[in-house]
Amino acid sequence: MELELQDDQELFVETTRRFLEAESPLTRVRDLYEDPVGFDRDYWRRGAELGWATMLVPEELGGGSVSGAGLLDLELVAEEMGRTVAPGPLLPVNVVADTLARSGRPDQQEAELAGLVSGERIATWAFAEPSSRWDAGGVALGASERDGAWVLSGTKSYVQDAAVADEWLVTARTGDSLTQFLVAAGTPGVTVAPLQSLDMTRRFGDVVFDGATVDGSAVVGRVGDAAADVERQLQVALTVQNAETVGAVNRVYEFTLEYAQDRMAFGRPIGSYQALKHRFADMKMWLEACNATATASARAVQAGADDAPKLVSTAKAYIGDRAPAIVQDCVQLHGGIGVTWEHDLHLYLRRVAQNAALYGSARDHRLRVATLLGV
Amino acid sequence: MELELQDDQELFVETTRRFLEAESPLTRVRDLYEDPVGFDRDYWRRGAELGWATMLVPEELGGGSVSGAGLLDLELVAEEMGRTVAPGPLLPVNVVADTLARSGRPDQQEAELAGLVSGERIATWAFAEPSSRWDAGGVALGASERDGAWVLSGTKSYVQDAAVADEWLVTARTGDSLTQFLVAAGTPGVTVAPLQSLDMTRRFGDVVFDGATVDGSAVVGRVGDAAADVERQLQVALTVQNAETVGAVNRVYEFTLEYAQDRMAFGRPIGSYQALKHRFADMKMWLEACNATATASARAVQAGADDAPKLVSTAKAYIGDRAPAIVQDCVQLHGGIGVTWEHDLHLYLRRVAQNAALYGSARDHRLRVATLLGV
Amino acid sequence: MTATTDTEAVEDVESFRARARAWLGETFARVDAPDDPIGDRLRVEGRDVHADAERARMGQRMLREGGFAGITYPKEYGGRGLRAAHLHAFTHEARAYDLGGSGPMFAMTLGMMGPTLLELGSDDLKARYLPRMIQGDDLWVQFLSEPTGGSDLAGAVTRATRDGESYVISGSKVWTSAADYSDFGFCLARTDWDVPKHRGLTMFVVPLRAPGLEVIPLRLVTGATGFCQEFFDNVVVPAADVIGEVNDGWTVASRLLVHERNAIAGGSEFHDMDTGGTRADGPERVGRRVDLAELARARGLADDSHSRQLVAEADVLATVNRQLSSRLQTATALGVLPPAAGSLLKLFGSTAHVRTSDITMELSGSSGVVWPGDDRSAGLGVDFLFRQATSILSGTSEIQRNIISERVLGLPREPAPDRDLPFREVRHNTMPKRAGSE
Amino acid sequence: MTATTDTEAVEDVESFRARARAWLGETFARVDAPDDPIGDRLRVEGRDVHADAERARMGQRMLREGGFAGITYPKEYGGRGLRAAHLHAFTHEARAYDLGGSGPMFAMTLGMMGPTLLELGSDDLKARYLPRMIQGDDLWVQFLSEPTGGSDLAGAVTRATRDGESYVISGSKVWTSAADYSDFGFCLARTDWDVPKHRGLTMFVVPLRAPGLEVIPLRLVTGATGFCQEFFDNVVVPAADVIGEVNDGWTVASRLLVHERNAIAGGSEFHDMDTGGTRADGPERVGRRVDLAELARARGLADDSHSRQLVAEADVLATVNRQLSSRLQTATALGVLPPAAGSLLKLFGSTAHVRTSDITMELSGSSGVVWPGDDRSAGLGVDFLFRQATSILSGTSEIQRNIISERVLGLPREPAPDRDLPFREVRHNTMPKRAGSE
Repeated sequence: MELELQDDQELFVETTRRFLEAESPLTRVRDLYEDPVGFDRDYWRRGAELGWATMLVPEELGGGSVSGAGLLDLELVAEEMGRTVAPGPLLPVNVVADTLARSGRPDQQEAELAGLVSGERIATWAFAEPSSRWDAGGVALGASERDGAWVLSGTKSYVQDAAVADEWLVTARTGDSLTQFLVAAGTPGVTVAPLQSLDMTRRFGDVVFDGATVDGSAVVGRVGDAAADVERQLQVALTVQNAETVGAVNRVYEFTLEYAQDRMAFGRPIGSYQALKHRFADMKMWLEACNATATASARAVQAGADDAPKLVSTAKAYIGDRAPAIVQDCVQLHGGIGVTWEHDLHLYLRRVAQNAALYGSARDHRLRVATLLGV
Repeated sequence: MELELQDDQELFVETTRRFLEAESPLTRVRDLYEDPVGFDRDYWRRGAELGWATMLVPEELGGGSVSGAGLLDLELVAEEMGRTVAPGPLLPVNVVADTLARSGRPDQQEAELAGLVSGERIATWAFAEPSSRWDAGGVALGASERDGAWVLSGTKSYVQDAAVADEWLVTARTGDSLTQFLVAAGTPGVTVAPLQSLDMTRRFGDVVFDGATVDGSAVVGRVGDAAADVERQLQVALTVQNAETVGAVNRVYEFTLEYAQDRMAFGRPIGSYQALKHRFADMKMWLEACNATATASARAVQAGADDAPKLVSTAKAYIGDRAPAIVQDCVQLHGGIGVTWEHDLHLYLRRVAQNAALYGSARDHRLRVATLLGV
Repeated sequence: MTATTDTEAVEDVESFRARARAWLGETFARVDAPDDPIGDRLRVEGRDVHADAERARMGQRMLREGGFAGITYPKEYGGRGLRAAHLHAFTHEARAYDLGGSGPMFAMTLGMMGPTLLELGSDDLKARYLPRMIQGDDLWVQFLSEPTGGSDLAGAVTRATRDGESYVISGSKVWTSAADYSDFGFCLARTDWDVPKHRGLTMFVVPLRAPGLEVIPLRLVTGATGFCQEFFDNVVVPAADVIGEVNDGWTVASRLLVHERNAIAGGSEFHDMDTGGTRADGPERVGRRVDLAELARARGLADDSHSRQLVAEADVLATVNRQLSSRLQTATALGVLPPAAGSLLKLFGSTAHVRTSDITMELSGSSGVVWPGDDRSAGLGVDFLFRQATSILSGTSEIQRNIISERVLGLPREPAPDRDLPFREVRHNTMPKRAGSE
Repeated sequence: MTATTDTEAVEDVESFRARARAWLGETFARVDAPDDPIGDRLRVEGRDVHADAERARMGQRMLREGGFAGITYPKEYGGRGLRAAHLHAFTHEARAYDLGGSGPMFAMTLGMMGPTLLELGSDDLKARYLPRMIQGDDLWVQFLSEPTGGSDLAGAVTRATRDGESYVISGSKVWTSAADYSDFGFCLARTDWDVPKHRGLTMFVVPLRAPGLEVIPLRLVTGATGFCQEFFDNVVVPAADVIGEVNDGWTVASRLLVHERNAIAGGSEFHDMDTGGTRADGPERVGRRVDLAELARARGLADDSHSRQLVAEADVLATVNRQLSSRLQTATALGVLPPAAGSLLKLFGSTAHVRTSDITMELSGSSGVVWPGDDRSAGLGVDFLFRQATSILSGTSEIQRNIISERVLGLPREPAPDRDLPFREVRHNTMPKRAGSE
């Protein structure tokens, strides 16, 4: 996806790719369909050893990235994981680690980051709710202070790896503003209800807070001041998600193009039919555009550019529309085999379709772009 | 468009077609581009002799149709006029004649219908306003009663043949309800401002009512009771418009298909390239669907079916989207010549694009369908 | 063409309709939405297809007993010898009744294989099999597609070798609906490899429980089944069970395809699944029928103009699909369009399904890809996985576009390097090895 | 490849940029949106193109005097002998200034014809013409397309017949932008009819005021002009004015097309119209730039979610277009994609333009097709008439898709029955008769 990599990045990508090929072949992904967790904790720990959870954490807090531009390195890992529809909590762990590194208190950083970075512990972001709005305005779960502690009531939904996480980073409404809390699994008054998911391995849950009480030390950042953190979390999440989607579609396109060159119909390779050739041309165009907008928005987020909010939403609006369309056309180009369980296409289609809908659909992000355009 | 015609209808279509070929060739349409009226009154009179304005008027009022199903005969004429992008006030004259025949008082029918039917007089429907809403809710022009007379204030826009019409049938707001008035050209307090139009020959105007006073006898139907008439007027207008659009696109498709069979590129007819063949196949599918929905909705309107409002809007929603798309793809298939003034394609594109936008766009009619679906 | 002779006195359609109405009312229970075991099976795991088949056979037997089976089939084969108008009248009346799913379940048998047998089968084959079809004894399937063939049905590499008074068939077929509970199949196999591909094929009757024939249900992306793959390992059939002539199997296959298209377009004279328009969003539709207006309301989008337009757009497509179906029936009946125009409807249905599937995904948003409960196929996103099926099965949209452009519009045919070559010289795909075989 | 030799000392880019910035500020007036006489002309009737050309020539002359013309051209032809980086730096700085429209007006001359002449022209031709281009004396055009040829440029039927030391050219060319005010043209003509089409063409330098050459502005659907058709009636040119070799004109044309694609993709090393992204919605964009957010507000649609999405969708396409342009420049520079990948950008720009045009029509509604005032081209619907132009001119989208699939993706080439036939045996279109000729 990124065209120019530093030597260190090349090596990093290569290491990750080899690890995924060995540890997460598509046969393994299929096996995990029956697994309630959807990934193996040891696999994740060994991935973390490669640096999958360190990239947004500064070196002085135990993290570090190969290029110095952590989000761009994270983008590379996400793309590789998309290429193999790999399992694992890459997105939620990195979002939480990033927030703690930027806004956490030193004692929180001390307590949490080492475990996240090493892959021993898993944290996830509990943001969206059953309304499935993916913006700050959709946060209804309330937190109220009582004697220095906070009482949380409401339901978080679409929480990735909710059941397996050691902590949830919960975005709550405190009056007119937002506050975030780091809540440990097992806190009384909190229950997790697993949800079904289109993806083969990615698991989600509702996290229900029924007057759960947390200590004041659970607040991340300042009370009532989480808006900027939430915007940053969305940007990081979308960057990871877009990269993963683009990686998946790049891979699907590659093997579909190969198939069209090999598969014969009426004595000719199907890739020699002009109607199909032109569709491959269109898909290549969309795909390069997906790659272009994913990398451009990642760079903007990495740089903290003023237009990062718009570019991230632009990328999601474009990729969210085009990526499922490309994969579906690849299904069509495969013919009947493409709608069978035995073919790997659906593993990709599941991931790509799910990504299109979560963290805001193309539609949601177009509306955000419109708002940013003043209309 | 209609697949099964009665013998009388066949003859009627044939007569109309021959008349249009002789009296309104495309060279004449081009000449009329410079004409402020956009059609020749004598041409219209002679068209009316063929029955172009009688079809929605019962025989006892001096009208009559060849098949007994006047709207379906009108549909046939509209289609032929579409095929030749012919000029003339077919739509507004028939809408007004229909309203007078159904809701006019005998003295109004006596005074007006003979002139309309013979083509001597021209009437038009002044409904939409600068807000360009094409529903009853968009009528803001107010009429208030004063001493048995009515005072009209407001602006009608998008009024076809506004400047040349002898009468305007004006839809006005009277409190919470609508009332229609037949207002003669030259009434003091009424001015017409010509508008520019995309079509080569079709002219429109704003009609501005600045406290214009008309006699109580100008009311058509009952005061405050025009809602059903307005719905009927929209249905008739859309039936004519859809038929005309479909006729135009049928013709464009025919000559484009011929062109593709004749035109050579790289030693082969361009129609032998699979990518183009498939587009011709798609267009044929859309075109048959346009024909299907146009005729089905016309039959529903003719029959006064309960679902006529939904079917008319369905037809416009479908045709309003597909028709310009088909014509534009025909432009593409012609290559460079297709964007020159000298080629006839733009005469059709102008008509089709204009029809798509007037009397409610595809979008407007989808919203109407949604309302009828209860959402 | 109908199966009656003009010399016979034929019952008036309206009187027939009245009889049918009365009989249906006495015999069957009324239902709101008739069961569609075939469509349903593509989505739902674990449906008991053998029970479905048994119920359908029973329904068909009751039709036979009531004198309403094989309405347009000749009397000599157990039909009623009536006209298409009678058939359509009966189907219209029958819509509201639970006929045990016999309509969809016998659609292939009586709408495709029966008519083809009637046209091209030997007297012996017709006498042996048609009465059993009509009285609900046997369900039939077609073995045309092959794993190596894709859209190129005439490129079949399943081989049939003459051995005395028998043929021995080996190879594989795929995308057979209903093979796991049916009784007989039309099987297209290559009998001559030294002539061009269309001229070396023969069509055989194959009993589905013949030794050496293995039927494996195919698991779909949705997790459900609904189609099968078959492996033929030296399956022996009598030479007398050839339909039509040896090496003229392509003629038989072509007729099958014509009858299939007619059945899809609702224009079959032999079996009319539904003239009432309930299959109007495409006979090839699979997946749930979703009330999009309700979905939009449930998702809080009822006041959102974009979502309202999406709901309307899907409705517009369904309405226009019905209108197009009706128009094309008239157009082909009048000869305004050739029979191949059925491809226009197939293509419309497929593309409308694609768009409607996208609209459903958009309206369902996050809830389409993550959902509560225990059912892994409950999410609307699961239907989206199968979106392309209608554009692939029974002839891909690409093939439909070829047919339309060449046979409806008269544009030049695609260059086909294999058309005149002896088949053994044609480049074709190789059969993937079966796990465990050899 | 740049036009400098490595032995020379080259000015540092940043110091060059600083000099340029200072000089530009002293020499030219600042502008918000630089004039685009070429794009504007396609929409607006009656623009004085000769005045435009004069202003552009003047602008180019000032660049030459300031030492900023022909930045990457060799010094011996009046250039500066610098590198692409200097060129891009200069263009970036120059964006904010009124250079008399010399950027777009000299784009073909210095971005396509100049580089091709430099690569393939004789020393004599280079010495004669390159300095005049660089110092703003001459504007050049290309005569490639023909009325009978469409996309098939190598199927040219304009003939050039040898007559002593001259060639005599007869035929017609079309879609020539700028021919009505320019000075010289590259003209592709057939010199051998007995060889396959690519091997019988020759490229000539033709002065636009040569006797027998008639240039007619072509009226477009919008009512405006902007392209010309030319009629060659025995136009005599010296045999020395052949570019490249006789019968090797296709090589010259191919280089022209490569330079054109580079110029469009913003990747030209010789003339850089705009690296700043202001042409981001497609260099081939024609028609007004409409502020869609403003249009939505003006039409009362600012609260309508559907309209807001349309506004955003157009903005997304424009943004992604810029991002794609930048990505493809990098990809081709790194060799990750072949030069033909420029077609991806052309295609993206064209399809984005189509969609944006549709969005504009939808947002403008009735007001796009009926509007007040005296101006017959004021309605946004007039731009819609010209929607396909960007998908047709400079290589249709169909040709781009062929190029991408064959040269970027490596899929098999289309069968071309004319490729190896002697040209006189190839089926081609016949030239329409000119009114009044013969």
